Amino acid sequence: MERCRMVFSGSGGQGVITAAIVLAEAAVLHEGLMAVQSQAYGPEARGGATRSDIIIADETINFPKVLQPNVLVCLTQEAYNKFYTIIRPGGTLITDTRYVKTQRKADALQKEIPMFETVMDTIGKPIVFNICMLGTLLAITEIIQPDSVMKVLETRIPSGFLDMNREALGLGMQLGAKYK
Amino acid sequence: MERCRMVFSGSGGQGVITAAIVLAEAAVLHEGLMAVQSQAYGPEARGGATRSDIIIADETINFPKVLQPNVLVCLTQEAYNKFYTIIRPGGTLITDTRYVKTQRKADALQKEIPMFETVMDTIGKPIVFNICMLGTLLAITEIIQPDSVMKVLETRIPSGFLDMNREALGLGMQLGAKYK
Amino acid sequence: MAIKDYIRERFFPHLWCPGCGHGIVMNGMLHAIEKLGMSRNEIVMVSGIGCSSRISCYVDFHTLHTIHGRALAFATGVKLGLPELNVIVPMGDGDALAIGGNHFIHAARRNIDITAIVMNNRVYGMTGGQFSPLSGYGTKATTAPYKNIDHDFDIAQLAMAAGASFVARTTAYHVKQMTDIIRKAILHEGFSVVEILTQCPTYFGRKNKLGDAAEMMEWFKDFTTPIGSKAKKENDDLIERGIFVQKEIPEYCEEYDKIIEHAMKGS
Amino acid sequence: MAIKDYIRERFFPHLWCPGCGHGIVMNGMLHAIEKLGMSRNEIVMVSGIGCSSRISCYVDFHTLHTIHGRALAFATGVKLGLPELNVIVPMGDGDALAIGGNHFIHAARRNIDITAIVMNNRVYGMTGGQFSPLSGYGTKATTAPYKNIDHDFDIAQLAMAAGASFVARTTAYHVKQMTDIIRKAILHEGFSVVEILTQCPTYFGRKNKLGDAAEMMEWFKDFTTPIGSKAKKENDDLIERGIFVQKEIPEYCEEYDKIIEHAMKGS
Amino acid sequence: MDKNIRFIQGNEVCVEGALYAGLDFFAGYPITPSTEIAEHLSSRLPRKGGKFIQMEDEIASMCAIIGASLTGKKVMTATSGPGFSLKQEALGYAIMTEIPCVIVNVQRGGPSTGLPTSVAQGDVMQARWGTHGDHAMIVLTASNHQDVFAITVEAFNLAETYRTPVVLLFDEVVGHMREKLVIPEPGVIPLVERLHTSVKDGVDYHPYLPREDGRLPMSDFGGVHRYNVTGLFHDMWGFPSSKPEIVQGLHRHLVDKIRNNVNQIMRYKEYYLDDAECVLISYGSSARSALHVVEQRRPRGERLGLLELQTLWPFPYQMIKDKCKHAKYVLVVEMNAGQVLRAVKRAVGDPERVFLANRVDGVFITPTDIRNILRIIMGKGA
Amino acid sequence: MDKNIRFIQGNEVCVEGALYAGLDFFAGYPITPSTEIAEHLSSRLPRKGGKFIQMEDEIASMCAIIGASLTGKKVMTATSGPGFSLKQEALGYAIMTEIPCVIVNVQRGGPSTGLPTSVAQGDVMQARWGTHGDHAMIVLTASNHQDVFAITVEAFNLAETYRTPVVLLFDEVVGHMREKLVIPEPGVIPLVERLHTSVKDGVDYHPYLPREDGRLPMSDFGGVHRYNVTGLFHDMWGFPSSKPEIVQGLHRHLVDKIRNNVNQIMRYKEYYLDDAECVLISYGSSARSALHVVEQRRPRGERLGLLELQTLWPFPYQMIKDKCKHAKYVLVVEMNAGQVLRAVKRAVGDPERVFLANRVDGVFITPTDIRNILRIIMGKGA
Amino acid sequence: MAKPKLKEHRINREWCKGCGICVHFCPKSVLELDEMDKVVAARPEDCICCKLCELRCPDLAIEIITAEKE
Amino acid sequence: MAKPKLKEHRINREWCKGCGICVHFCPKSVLELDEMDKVVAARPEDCICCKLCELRCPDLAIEIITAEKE
Ligand SMILES: Cc1ncc(C[n+]2csc(CCOP(=O)(O)OP(=O)(O)O)c2C)c(N)n1
Ligand SMILES: Cc1ncc(C[n+]2csc(CCOP(=O)(O)OP(=O)(O)O)c2C)c(N)n1
Ligand code: SF4
Ligand code: SF4
Ligand code: SF4
Ligand code: SF4
Ligand code: SF4
Ligand code: SF4
Ligand SMILES: [Mg+2]
Ligand SMILES: [Mg+2]
Repeated sequence: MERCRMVFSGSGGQGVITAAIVLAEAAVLHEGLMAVQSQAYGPEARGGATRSDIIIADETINFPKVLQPNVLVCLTQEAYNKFYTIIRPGGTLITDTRYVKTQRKADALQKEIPMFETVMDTIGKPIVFNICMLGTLLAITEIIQPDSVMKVLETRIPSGFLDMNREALGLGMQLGAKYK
Repeated sequence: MERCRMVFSGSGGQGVITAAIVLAEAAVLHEGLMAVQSQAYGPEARGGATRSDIIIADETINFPKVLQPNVLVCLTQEAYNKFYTIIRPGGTLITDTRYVKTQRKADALQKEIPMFETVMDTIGKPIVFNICMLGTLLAITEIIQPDSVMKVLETRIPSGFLDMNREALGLGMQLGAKYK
Repeated sequence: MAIKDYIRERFFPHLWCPGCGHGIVMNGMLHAIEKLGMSRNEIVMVSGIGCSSRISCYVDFHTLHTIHGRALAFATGVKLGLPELNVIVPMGDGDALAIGGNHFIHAARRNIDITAIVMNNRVYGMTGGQFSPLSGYGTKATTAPYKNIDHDFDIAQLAMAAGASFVARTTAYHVKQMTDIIRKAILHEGFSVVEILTQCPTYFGRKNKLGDAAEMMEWFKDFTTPIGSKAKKENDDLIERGIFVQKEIPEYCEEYDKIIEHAMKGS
Repeated sequence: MAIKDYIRERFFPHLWCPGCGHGIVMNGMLHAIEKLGMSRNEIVMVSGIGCSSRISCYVDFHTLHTIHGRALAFATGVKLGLPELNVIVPMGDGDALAIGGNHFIHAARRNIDITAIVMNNRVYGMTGGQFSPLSGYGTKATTAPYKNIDHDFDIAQLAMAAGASFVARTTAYHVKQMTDIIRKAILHEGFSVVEILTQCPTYFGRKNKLGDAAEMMEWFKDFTTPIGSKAKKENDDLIERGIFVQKEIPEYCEEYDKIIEHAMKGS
Repeated sequence: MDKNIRFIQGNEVCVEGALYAGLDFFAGYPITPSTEIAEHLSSRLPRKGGKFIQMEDEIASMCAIIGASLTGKKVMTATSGPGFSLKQEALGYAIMTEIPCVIVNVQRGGPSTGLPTSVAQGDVMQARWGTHGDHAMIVLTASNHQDVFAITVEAFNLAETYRTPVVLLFDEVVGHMREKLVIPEPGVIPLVERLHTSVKDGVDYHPYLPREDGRLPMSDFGGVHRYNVTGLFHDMWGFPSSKPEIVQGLHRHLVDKIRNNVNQIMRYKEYYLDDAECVLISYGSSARSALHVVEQRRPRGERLGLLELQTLWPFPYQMIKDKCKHAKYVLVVEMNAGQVLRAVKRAVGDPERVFLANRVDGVFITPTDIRNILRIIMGKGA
Repeated sequence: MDKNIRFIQGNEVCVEGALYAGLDFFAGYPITPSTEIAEHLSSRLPRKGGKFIQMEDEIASMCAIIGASLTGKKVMTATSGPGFSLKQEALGYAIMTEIPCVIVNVQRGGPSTGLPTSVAQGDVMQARWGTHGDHAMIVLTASNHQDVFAITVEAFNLAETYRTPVVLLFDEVVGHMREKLVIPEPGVIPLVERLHTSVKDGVDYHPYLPREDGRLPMSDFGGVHRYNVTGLFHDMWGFPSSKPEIVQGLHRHLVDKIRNNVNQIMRYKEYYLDDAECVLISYGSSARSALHVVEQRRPRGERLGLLELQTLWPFPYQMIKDKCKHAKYVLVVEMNAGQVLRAVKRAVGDPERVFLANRVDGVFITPTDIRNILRIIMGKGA
Repeated sequence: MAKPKLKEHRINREWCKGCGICVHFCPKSVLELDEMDKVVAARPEDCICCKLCELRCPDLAIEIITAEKE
Repeated sequence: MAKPKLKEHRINREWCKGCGICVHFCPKSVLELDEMDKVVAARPEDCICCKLCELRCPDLAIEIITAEKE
């Protein structure tokens, strides 16, 4: 496979870091791939835009940071404003329509997707927004199987919440398929 | 003048360190000489034999310690036992008859002098034993003037005690003259 | 001067989480200073490291943001260096009483004229929610996943036993009392300690299922009572609020001035 | 076993000055241990640095002579490492309450089963007579040539405020009481503090013109009184002797064992 | 899915390594970016009957692990910059008393509070020289999770073998990033256990008399041998002594037991060194960027190689000299002002061919940063 | 008798020097062999209206002097080994915040409690590298009372000039011995006073913006300029920043202000170097033994010379290289395992001609010790 | 002292973090969070100018501006 | 308990530092310092075996050896 470099960005409460970890962990544990995940710490991360870097590849990853992501996800305006310039030319930029108004500048496939809206309309719980985002991403990039993500979620989430997460992931997959 | 290296030794309460400082200070402040004084610190010094090194010379003194003293004063048996071997061949070894029983071994002029006894008989105060010792030493070595020592004592001792100290110094001078 | 004149507006909005009690303490402190009509140049604020300690960046005084736990030692140098300055030391519970406990009791013992304001959120906020010496037996924290077996200090008791001449406690809910007590503490000549229970909804609240900031403040309302109240006698679990001690004993810098006077005469 | 069997005779006579009260404390401690009939292998003595701390070289237990002020932190490691050991920590007033004050209050707060014996001679003996946090206002010392303006701690008050579950005070004069209290302190399960006023004739005595060792001990006789005595009511300057507090509260190592039990079940 | 495969942060890897090595006792005080080590251990240790204690500060933490080590426990503490500075006095005590323990310093930007959440490698010299008085130190590091695991186990092994504190010097990137770790089955990495004395009860035991092979058997507190432990210079029974011959003997012993075993202690990895014209020397997370450059450039025919140091102290001067013998250029890649650079210069002999690619602004050093320097030194223009 | 002549201990000479330099504020905690400094100052400072405070420990002492310095005072603390280790975190704070202060370390035998009352020079490397994170340090020393006085004054001058902590690294022999001191009249040694900003009230003052000449004017707490002081990386107003360019700028500044001024900071003395075949390099009390040997052997035609270092850090590499250019042998004389030796080896370039005469057993190094080594290296047989 | 009369709830929307403390504790339920989680004075007419909202705001984001009633 | 009968004042002259504490506090003035400043039992017949000297000696230099009286 080709090395995939991703950046997930958003605000503290949106669970972008969890999504990043789940994705990378799924790749490593259930698909035999290599992955590195890292994230911004520090006071800036508390108030402003959180960021997590993920690299997935089928061989050793040395340099662990993402300078120019193939895939950039921005879930807040602030995150978008801060990061949209780093997208790798020709990469995929995924934004959420509820939170982000894009400026058509990046040399990238820009996908504005109503993920939040869909989650709220269908499930009604903002807490699975990040999992829906993961589903969307998986549908678009096909980087790993959604099943692998579900296996990770099974070890992390109280069983009572699993169905809701599965639903959110599926919702994302459907959305992603539309915007592919 | 020739460089004079001295070691005063005894037990904590006997004032050998004070005597050493007074002597060296007198040489520096009142006779224009150079002097270095140092002493042993540490737990050993608390219980056992105290030691102070003095070097007096008319030129810069670099190495500040005394390895082989020209003049060694021992005021306790323990001090004598510990230090008598370091005397410079041909040097002067002064001991107090009350406290020290010498073994005739050192290649030195051994002077066993009843300093303590004389002080107690004449003045009756053990506190000036060390000053009497200084007087004895000055008479034997003639290294500096007793007046210079008195000048130092004047700055260090409450005036009420000066006479007693002067007397002890004189007593020592007389004793020293006898044993010269 | 208005409250806004005492702050460095360019650093706002500040870094504290939504609903963090530290902001309420800052608010109350500024109101107290405003009431005292103090000028910004006569106040030095010395802080350590922690969420609470970040306050020194936000207020427009002479500000000294030091190292974790040592603020009172720095403050002692500032105060003794220039006793005419008003030295205020806002501290976190960890800062003041974990790593900084020794400086705390010694500043109290010396009775040096410094105002220590302990922002007690019962957790290490800055480092992400570990238990502190104030968390209390049975609470949870990132380093107490089963439950905390460390007993907690009673800050007021400790300060009094160490010798502090002004000791008080209030909460982020009781803002009027807070302002009033801080004002008195600043006026007091000697070491003054004001413990203020504040909420850290992000860590202490979440880990211990205490709800949001407002709910944590409700707790302060419900589980505290004025010193010596009847309610306290009926329910010893209630935490007392108010001024525990306020007494005149020789202040360190003044005593030192006497030493100088004496020494200068002597020499 | 006889007292002599508890010591390392080859290091005697010891290094302490003639009449130093630290020797009396050692004597009393050995008598207490002898009465308890403890074996030498079940005792660990942990000390810091100071004249008082040198005691660990003289007694034939497992002995850990550490660094200045930190003995209780080392002792905490030893105790939690092997809770079945009896850990005794003799400390100087400087060691325990100047540099070591924080470890002192935190060990008290945790209520870990360690016996801290504070040999309070009100001075830094080892370094040659500087004032300590126990010297007291108005005393003299090599670093207080005019007079000391530092107030002193009340060790017992501080220990209690910090959470110690056994707190007592006695003096080098009251040797029978001393032995008895040390025995009880060792038996107590939890953090116990025994403050023992001891004389340093070499520095504190000389600088403050208090006479020789015996005269300093006379002072202990004359200026102390049993806790709550009538004499105390009449003369508040008297220092109280006896056991201030002795209570059962959860001990740290036992609590930790419960955590282990719980965690092992959970996993 | 293999249950031994984990996807975790470097700090947690360190925890796994320590537990694998037999860690029983941890004392610490939270500080970014090392805190996760304490957090994980607070939950993991009691599950295996071990002890976790959060002390009042870093000094107390260091003291507590030394105390616990004397009861026969394998012990560790973890901190970063400011806390590591605070531990220096007690660290010296562990050196002097020869008590096995492991100290983790997950470095952050310094000096002082510096940049608590950014990456830096500025504590290399401090780890060697931070405490007062002559002494020797073992300081280890690693750049990826599998190595962090192995080197953590190694740290415990070396601590036991040489009866000495061992410092694990990680950095924020290694500590915080997540990647794959395969936990080896028990027994795969050999463990060095506490060497207990075979001296029987009633026979004189010398806690400070090295055996023929240089090792010093211990006896746990509570056992049949009562001895003394002191930070003063001491004789073979552990009692204070200021006799010059004893002082000198102990001083020598403390320094030589490390210095003379540099070949046993030395851990490193090499990549493409055989024919390397330019040897990159790096360690910790910066070695990842260095390796990235090497692997990227090799296919283009550039004869780059990487020597990744895992033992920083004792510094493997001779090994480095040998490895760099045929190199035209040596490029040290690190995130400080050149702390390993100076040792490498000393090692290679002719400092003129040694260069530095570094970064000191809190930003992780990139392959581009390294390539830029390479371009300059290899004369391809700035 | 000249009232300016004194016969006192080296520690008291340091007190006299500090008072001459304008010391106003001292905070300390007793420790052998530095305690006399505190003791004398407790009596001397209040006589001139200055302040002496005995804090609860060494950490608090270091913090207190930093606080007092910000009120415009000239400040000092004094300690030895263990206390110096404890001060490292706060020392780093003074470096980061650029606050002038003087720290005396009267060295004793180490590591750990070591030999509290014996002589050693084992803290040379620690003085340079003891705190975490990259930084630079000024470390001075002297071997006799007249120089101890002068170098103490110099320490205050350099602290003010470079807005930095300065370490005075003495040793037990220098600290405790008594010899003659002639106190210069006021004005004979020039003093550098606190440079106050000339920026007026209401105008933006930048506490961390160096002037053209590199100096940073200060404004005392309580004055008209309110600014922030923090141990975090910070901008020119003193407010925290993690912007890479600001971090890098401050990092550079902290290191370069010292490193680029090595020639201004360098103090040394030379004896008979002009034609020296063998250059002895020494410092502190061991330089006295070295000088003894040189002066004793010169009359016999042996071409010995002595280079006595007074500035230990920043290390004067170039100067040493120059001075040793024509020397056949270089012999470093020190009381540690060779800490200055390693820097000298680096300085002279060809380490083969550099030798060590040392002593690490708590005994003061003697002329005989040095002569024994000389005999060996000069090929006269062991 | 004259009873203060409300002139304005001065709200700094940039600074307000929507914690809801002022809303929760307002004795007259004057305040509400809007859909952007910023505070607004929904029922200003009920305000009794007790200023508790101002005093309790951790973000200094709300100020009660009064005109003194004669 | 049987009343103890004195057998011996066992004094370790090597350890005794002549501080005089035992002498000062002996209720029966049994003890004295000799000319070498070491303690001696000058009036052993007066000794009531209270052992206070033994307990108060900082140097463990004096021990009261008793034979239990029947
Ligand atoms: C020497 C040192 N140790 C540890 C830390 C890490 N640290 C920073 S703040 C803090 C505790 C914060 O808790 P508290 O003082 O209660 O303040 P809060 O954040 O809760 O307001 C810790 C442990 C540090 N900066 N320096
Ligand atoms: C870190 C450190 N600071 C200071 C010292 C010096 N020091 C040794 S013992 C001591 C104080 C001793 O006083 P105290 O604890 O009261 O014991 P005492 O000698 O009076 O029994 C001091 C300051 C030290 N050894 N280590
Ligand atoms: S973590 Fe807690 S203490 Fe820190 S800012 Fe957030 S709420 Fe406040
Ligand atoms: S100096 Fe004081 S405390 Fe130390 S041994 Fe002597 S009398 Fe005891
Ligand atoms: S001033 Fe009082 S009544 Fe008015 S909005 Fe604020 S809290 Fe409510
Ligand atoms: S209290 Fe302040 S920050 Fe919170 S909602 Fe009200 S105005 Fe906004
Ligand atoms: S046992 Fe009692 S009576 Fe007898 S000598 Fe001792 S103190 Fe005196
Ligand atoms: S108390 Fe002990 S040391 Fe003192 S005089 Fe009596 S026997 Fe000797
Ligand atoms: Mg807190
Ligand atoms: Mg004491």
